[in-house]
Amino acid sequence: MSDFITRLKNITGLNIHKEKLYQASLKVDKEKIRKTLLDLKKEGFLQFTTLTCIDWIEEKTFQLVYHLWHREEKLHLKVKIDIDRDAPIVETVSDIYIVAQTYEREVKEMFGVDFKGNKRLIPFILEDWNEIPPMRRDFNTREYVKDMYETEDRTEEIFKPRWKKYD
Amino acid sequence: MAWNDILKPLSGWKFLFKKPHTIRYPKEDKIPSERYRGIHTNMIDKCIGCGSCEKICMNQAITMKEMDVEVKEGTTNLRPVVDHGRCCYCGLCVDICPTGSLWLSRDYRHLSEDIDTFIIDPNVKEKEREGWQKAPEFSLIPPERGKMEEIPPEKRVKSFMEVFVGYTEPIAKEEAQRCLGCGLCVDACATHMHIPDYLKAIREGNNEEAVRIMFKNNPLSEICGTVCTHFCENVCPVGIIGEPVAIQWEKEFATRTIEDYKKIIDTTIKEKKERVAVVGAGPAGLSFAFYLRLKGYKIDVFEKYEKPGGMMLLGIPSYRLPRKVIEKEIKFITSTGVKIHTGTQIGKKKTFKELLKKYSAVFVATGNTKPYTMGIPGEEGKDTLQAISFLYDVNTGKKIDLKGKKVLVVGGGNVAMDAIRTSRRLGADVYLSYRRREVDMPADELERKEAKEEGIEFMIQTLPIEVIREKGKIKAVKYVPTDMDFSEKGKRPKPVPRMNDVRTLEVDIIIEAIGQGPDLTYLEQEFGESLKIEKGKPVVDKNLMCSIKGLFFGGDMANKQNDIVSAVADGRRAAEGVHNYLQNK
Amino acid sequence: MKQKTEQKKSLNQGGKNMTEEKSIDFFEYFIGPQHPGITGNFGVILNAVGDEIIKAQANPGYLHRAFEKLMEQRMYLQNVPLVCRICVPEPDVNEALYSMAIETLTGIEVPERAKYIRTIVLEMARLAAYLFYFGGTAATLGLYTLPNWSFGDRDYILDLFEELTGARIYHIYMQPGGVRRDLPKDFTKKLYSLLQTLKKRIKEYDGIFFDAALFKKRTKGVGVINKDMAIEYSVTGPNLRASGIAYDIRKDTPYLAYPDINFNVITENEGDFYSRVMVRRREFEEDIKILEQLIDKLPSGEVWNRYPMPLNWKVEKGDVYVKVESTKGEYGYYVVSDGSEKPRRIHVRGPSMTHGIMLLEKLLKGQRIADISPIMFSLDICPPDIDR
Amino acid sequence: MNINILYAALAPIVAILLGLLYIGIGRKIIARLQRRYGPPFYQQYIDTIKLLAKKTVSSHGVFFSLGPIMGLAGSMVTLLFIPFGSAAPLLSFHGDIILVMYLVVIAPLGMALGVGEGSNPNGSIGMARGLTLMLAYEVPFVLALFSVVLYTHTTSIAQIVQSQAGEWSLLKFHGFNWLTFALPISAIVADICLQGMLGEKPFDQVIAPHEIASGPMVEYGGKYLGMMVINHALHIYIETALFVDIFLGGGPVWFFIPATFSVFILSLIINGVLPRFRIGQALKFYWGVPLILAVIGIIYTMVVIK
Repeated sequence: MSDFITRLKNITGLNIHKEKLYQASLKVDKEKIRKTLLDLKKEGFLQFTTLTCIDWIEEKTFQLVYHLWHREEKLHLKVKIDIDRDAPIVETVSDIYIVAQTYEREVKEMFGVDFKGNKRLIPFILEDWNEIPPMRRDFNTREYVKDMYETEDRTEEIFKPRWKKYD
Repeated sequence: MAWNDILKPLSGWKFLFKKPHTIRYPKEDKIPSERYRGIHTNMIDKCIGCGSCEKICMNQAITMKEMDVEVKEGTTNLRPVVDHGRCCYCGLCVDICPTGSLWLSRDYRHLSEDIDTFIIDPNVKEKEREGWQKAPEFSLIPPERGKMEEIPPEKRVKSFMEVFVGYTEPIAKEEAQRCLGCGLCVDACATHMHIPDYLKAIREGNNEEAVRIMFKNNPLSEICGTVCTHFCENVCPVGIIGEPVAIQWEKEFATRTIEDYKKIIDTTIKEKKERVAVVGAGPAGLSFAFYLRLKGYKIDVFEKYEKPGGMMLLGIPSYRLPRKVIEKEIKFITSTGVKIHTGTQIGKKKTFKELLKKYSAVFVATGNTKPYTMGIPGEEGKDTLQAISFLYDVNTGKKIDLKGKKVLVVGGGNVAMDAIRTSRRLGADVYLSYRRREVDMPADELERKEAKEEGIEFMIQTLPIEVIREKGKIKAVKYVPTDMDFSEKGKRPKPVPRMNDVRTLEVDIIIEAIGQGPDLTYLEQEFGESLKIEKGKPVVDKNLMCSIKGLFFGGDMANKQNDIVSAVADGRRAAEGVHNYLQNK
Repeated sequence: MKQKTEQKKSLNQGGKNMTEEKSIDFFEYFIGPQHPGITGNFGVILNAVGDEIIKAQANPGYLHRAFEKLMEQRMYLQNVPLVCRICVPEPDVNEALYSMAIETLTGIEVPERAKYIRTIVLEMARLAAYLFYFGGTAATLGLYTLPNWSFGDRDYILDLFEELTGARIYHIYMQPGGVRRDLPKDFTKKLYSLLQTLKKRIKEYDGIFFDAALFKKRTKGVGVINKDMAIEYSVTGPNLRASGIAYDIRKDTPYLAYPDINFNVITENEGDFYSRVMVRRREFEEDIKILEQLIDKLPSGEVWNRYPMPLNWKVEKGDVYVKVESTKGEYGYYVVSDGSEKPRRIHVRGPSMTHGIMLLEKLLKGQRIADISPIMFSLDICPPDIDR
Repeated sequence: MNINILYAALAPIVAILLGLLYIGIGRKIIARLQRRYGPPFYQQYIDTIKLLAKKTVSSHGVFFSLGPIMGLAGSMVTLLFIPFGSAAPLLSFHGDIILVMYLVVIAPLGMALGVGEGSNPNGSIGMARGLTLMLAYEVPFVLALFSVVLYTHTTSIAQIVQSQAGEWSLLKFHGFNWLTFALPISAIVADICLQGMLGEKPFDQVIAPHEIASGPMVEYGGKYLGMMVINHALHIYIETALFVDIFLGGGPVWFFIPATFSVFILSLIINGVLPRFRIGQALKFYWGVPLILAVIGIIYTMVVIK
């Protein structure tokens, strides 16, 4: 696996870090994602495993992680890009990996990240959704549930220190 | 397509007369397995109401509700009530429950049209059809506390250096993780220090915040971290399954990381005109002075001895409480503007009445200075020492040589422990006589263990009856073994001496450490009948004010616990009391 | 969510929508979310001309429970009872994956015995899931005898699960560091005798279903996924093996006790409905062999390595992707920790996300209405893990 | 009072009770095959009474409501032509076998009318399948009947029954007069067609729960569903009775009920262990082997008569 990573580094010129288990990670610029994935597909990363979005709200970025799998070399590669949280637009990879279409649909819906060029960014799971995309960190589920279903939220009560009476 | 394949499916009909594998409920019933996770059951008497189940429950299915139960020490009247509409039957509450009172039964059926009946108060006293139960080896709370480095006994008996080195940061953080955050310790602590809060600060690496939280309730935190009766650890629910959280050592760790408290604790003071006098610069007096000073009053502390610190300084040997710790704390307290007049004994040159005239209020915390004696024949003499005066002599630097001498210490409290270990350090062979069993000893378990390690012989269940003297010097002690009488329930067992089995032990010196009481002679002389005294202690109200207006009592002389932390608590309470009194005057 | 259901219903009542704009007259046909031919709450919107489908559109979202969001708000241990609910027929892979991810992040070692016990649980779950699959597939073809048999046999596995873990479906048995309890008395004996029974039972299934002429007639050549298509659509698991590609995570990147176990990777060549069923049917026997080996090799010792008190447990900063071979394909968890008491992000990669949306839509095109449910079932789509 | 009116009133009730009983016992037997205990044999009565007692919430128009009634009426009329064992039917004349073939179709057609009004695609598909299936099994079935008519030289069901009659008693069995023995090939064809008529697997495409969610029944509820269940029970009785009358006829009344039940059980045995055909496959199947067999049956009959 390590040999393959060095070879891959030489061919593509990408800075790949080997990590635990069968994984390696790679950070590229937002603009280069299409080129990188095209290169990697040529190198034999045929399986598009999944696409994850992580909301780093403190740093005002969304991190997109493209998970690719090389069947022969047994390498799971995480390609990470950072995009601006306020203008989340990135180019689609659904023409490179056809299944990415579904994952992009999901990320668009859950995080509001726009994928330029994806032909099918229609609503996926949610419908008639008027709030901010729900998987963003600033979407407060407890508030939403309170308004929607009039249930009580006891989190504060549970973790309220009982010894406040001694203050 | 073979003919065989067309006809083969008919082979299924051979099951026509075989026994089906379904069950005809309710004619037949299936008993769930022994580990089945069914409906909650709680042994309400065993439950201590710590609320860990409520915290671990991911669905908020468990609510702690106040119930009509007997509240013993270290328990609350809260008991879990389970909403089975929300429960997911994961059993995490069972696995975290420190007492093992909560378990899941094998029952799983509950049918009702009323939603409220699904909220079940699991109140069961007898076990029946137990399902998922707590297995001690799979308890979610780590049972062992973080280990602390310790100087070996052979080395430590030779000097008065501190026995414990203290926690290092990683261990302290790990240890602080074991806290359940139940707050039972806060109830138990005399000063109600917010223990879970500062443990949280410690595990987050924020020691300054931790110390700030401590000083809200206890200005002698470092001293309490070093020597304390730690009622908090005694009630800690983690102690039921293993060793309790090392709250005292955590406190010691956090305070020792701070060089100067002045830098981190906000001590800006709005000055007030009133002046308040404090008699006795012990823990009670110092904490009183600190908190009242923070409220803006001008404080004068009068101390009989040359150095402030009271019993902490004079009674506790330096291998347990290093002197620099006391100096650090007192330096911080005086830096707020508290004035300490050392070498000024009230009652002799100045009287209490004078103080009352000069000051708006007077707080008296002179402690227990009058030792009790055994009252046995041959007791009086120069070589029968009182533990407090003995320790006082040692701690003030008086040279006492006990090398090669045989010392008998009588008693089982912490003072006795100090006496035996100090004598041991001075080179004596030490025996300890205690009339009850070892488990009944008021002294710390840790101290007992260390004393044994240091080579001190424990004579458990023995009672000295006579001191044999030769030419005025002690030669031997006659003593008898005792039996325990458990007839009085709820109280400590009574020792019954076996008078026909008299034994003798050759000793050179006897040190009595059987307790002490307050010395109220000066007060009685001055105030006479107007000062109410019961059982040798002045009667005080909830503000700690006695029957004379403006005169407050606190510390060992007014409470029953006779330890530092209660004294500190008294000081804080009295400060509140004095403040209230002066505001409403 | 409620609104959505109502809306869908009203559309459904509208029924035959002859659209006038289009040149071809087709009618819109809704399958699901409440439909006996569907594996759970999942819908497919079909445009059909007569009996032939010209366009299919997967319509998930009826079972969206926002687990990924919920997990961000719970402490690490509190997620253990939550993750198993992601996929109902095979919940244990979720527990195993979540535990493995946390172990990889924190570096907690798993005792050897716990690894074996976990593998036993996973393989038992695989048998149970396959029995579920056989029954479901037979039912979509109209044979209701097999589901009754196989669900009954599955119950014997569930009985053992109950004995081992205290629950029948949501076991909540694995936790970071190992498993929650040791094996009960005589468990391996009982398991062994059950395996012998199952070996006989699968032969009886053969007679009524797998060898039956009508079954072959219905399934051969239906819903073909050829090799190229399988790779293009990132198909994993038994569906990929049915297309002739020998790929099994248990063999390629072995986890838990699999490195010590000998087993064959089963493949079929056609890639059609029949191959997909038969791959699983043959794997069923292979799994029985794996379980027998596991029982033989089971070491003794501890079953759990302690982690810090769960209420105050902070996991080191980092991210990790772990995966296992489930009956449905590659199941993966991507856990991102920011060093606090709660996970930053847990992404669940269910195999149904790839199989259930684009692949299904592609396969359904041109099929008959009668073949919709069988094709869906043959792919072993588990809608709960699409929605999460 | 005319005895005929009594007959007309009693026949449907007996037929419905018998049909429901057959379904109930059939469920029990299938349950045993599937390694279950199954519901009690009288479950079907309870269900039917419950359904009839229910309010019908939704309706999609007049024909929607009329459909089940038409179906039920058609079945009841058919019943008047079916002999109950050797007992003669209420109405009997030459050519009634042809009339029955028409009347049997009324029920599905009535249903088609109602279901079509309901405009649920599942129902429509189910009905379309039903009519296609009818097309499939009618052809060989009519050919099989044709050979019977050829053989017995009569088009009256009562006379066909009479032609098989012999001396019957508890001790003596004279079943050798059955047309089954005279025309075995036609009997087999008719039984295969009966499987389709009864809608048992592999020919249950009409209701196919996993494909079209119970097809025609999908929109109906309450009383209408109850009527459909009754209609189904009547159908089971009529079709098994028709088969028994034609191929196993001539026996006394006490023999008739076990005979019809046996025919029903025979179809259940196949139903229990087979999946279903796709509708196209079913059509191909019926127009394949059974059709050829039916033709062979006719040729055989012609040979036998000569």
